[in-house]
Amino acid sequence: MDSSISVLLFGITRDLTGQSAVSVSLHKNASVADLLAQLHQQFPALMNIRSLLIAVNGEYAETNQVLSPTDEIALIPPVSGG
Amino acid sequence: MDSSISVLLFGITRDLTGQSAVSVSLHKNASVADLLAQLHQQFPALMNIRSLLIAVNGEYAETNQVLSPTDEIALIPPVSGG
Amino acid sequence: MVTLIAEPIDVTSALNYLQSEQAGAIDLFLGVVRDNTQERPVDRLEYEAYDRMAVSEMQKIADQARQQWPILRYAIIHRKGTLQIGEMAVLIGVATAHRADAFDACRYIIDTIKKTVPIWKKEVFTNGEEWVNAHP
Amino acid sequence: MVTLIAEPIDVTSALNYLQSEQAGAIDLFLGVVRDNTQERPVDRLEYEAYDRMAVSEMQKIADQARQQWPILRYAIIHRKGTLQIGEMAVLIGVATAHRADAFDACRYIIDTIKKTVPIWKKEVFTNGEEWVNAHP
Repeated sequence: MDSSISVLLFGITRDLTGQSAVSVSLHKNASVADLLAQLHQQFPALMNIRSLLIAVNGEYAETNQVLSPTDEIALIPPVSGG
Repeated sequence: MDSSISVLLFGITRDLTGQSAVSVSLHKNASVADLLAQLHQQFPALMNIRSLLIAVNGEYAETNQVLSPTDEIALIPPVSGG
Repeated sequence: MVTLIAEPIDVTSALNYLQSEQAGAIDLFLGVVRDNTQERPVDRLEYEAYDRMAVSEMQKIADQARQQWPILRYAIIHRKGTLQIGEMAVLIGVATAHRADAFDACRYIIDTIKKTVPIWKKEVFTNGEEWVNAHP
Repeated sequence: MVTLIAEPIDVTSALNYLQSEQAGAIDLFLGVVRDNTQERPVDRLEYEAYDRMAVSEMQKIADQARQQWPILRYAIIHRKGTLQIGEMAVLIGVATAHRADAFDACRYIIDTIKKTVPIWKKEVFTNGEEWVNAHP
């Protein structure tokens, strides 16, 4: 059973998609890797970005971490603060 | 023919001698090394200082530099600025 | 002290905060908006942050620094929003008893911030704009 | 800019002086009077300088630093006279395009000042006084 998960977007990914959050459809027990694959399929322009990480509830997540629909999920393009 | 040369004192050397300048009698063409020897003889308490350098006209001098009575000469104990 | 603010950075307040009777050395690093990047004239910078995570990642870096050096006080202040040339984007301040620790910790903090904190900078040129560091 | 002054150091003025449109990084080091040295309580510090030579030696160090790093602006300000705990004895500020140069040059300048500039510091304790670094 698929569930819809919301992903916060920042910086170049927000500009590329024109949205500050996108909804992604994922199967139950989907991992961070599954989410990234789905995002790349939905938004091919993301391929041009040097690296993409996922944060879950404000922490960088490993690719094998399983997502829950109640998590706060964010897509993190290469940072450039400072 | 001896000439008298004035030496500026700072920090611990000023405290040890109680003077901000001392007069030292030196033979003609005396060097920095001669001056240091004379100062040590005149003020044995200088032996307790970790190191002593001589500045001539505002520049650190080598021990073989020859002194002139018109030079501005200063005794430089270990610095501790900053 | 870790903050992410929209207003200009107040260096004097930060410095007052950093001072303590045990502090013998304070190193203050300021990151400022330059007027050019690889010779291309920059008009302004726009900083965007994932606020909650930016603050928690900066706090992690501060905590790591405190484990490595005997830090008496620290200040990490990052701007967000639009910055003009000459404005300060970031202030890192570290107060320690001895100077080597202040330099080392300050440098560690700014170097690590640039690697891990979710803040993004867009350079707005007179002829276009670009998210810094985003492309290969 | 190199100065030896009897009045308190004005950090804000120094910072204004250091800023330029090309500067991306400013490192500011402040040496502050601590309340203890090897656990012995310090009441105040007295700084004495051989003024003309102190200024020329500080200028030499600045010139050496400018040969080694691409420095846009620098400020070297040293206090003399009596300083209370918490007061700034020295400010070193270096502005560069990139941060590594600012850190390296600033550290070089303060490290070298401590070795070569004819300024002497007397620590006045509650129970005595001592010229720092004078004895073996």
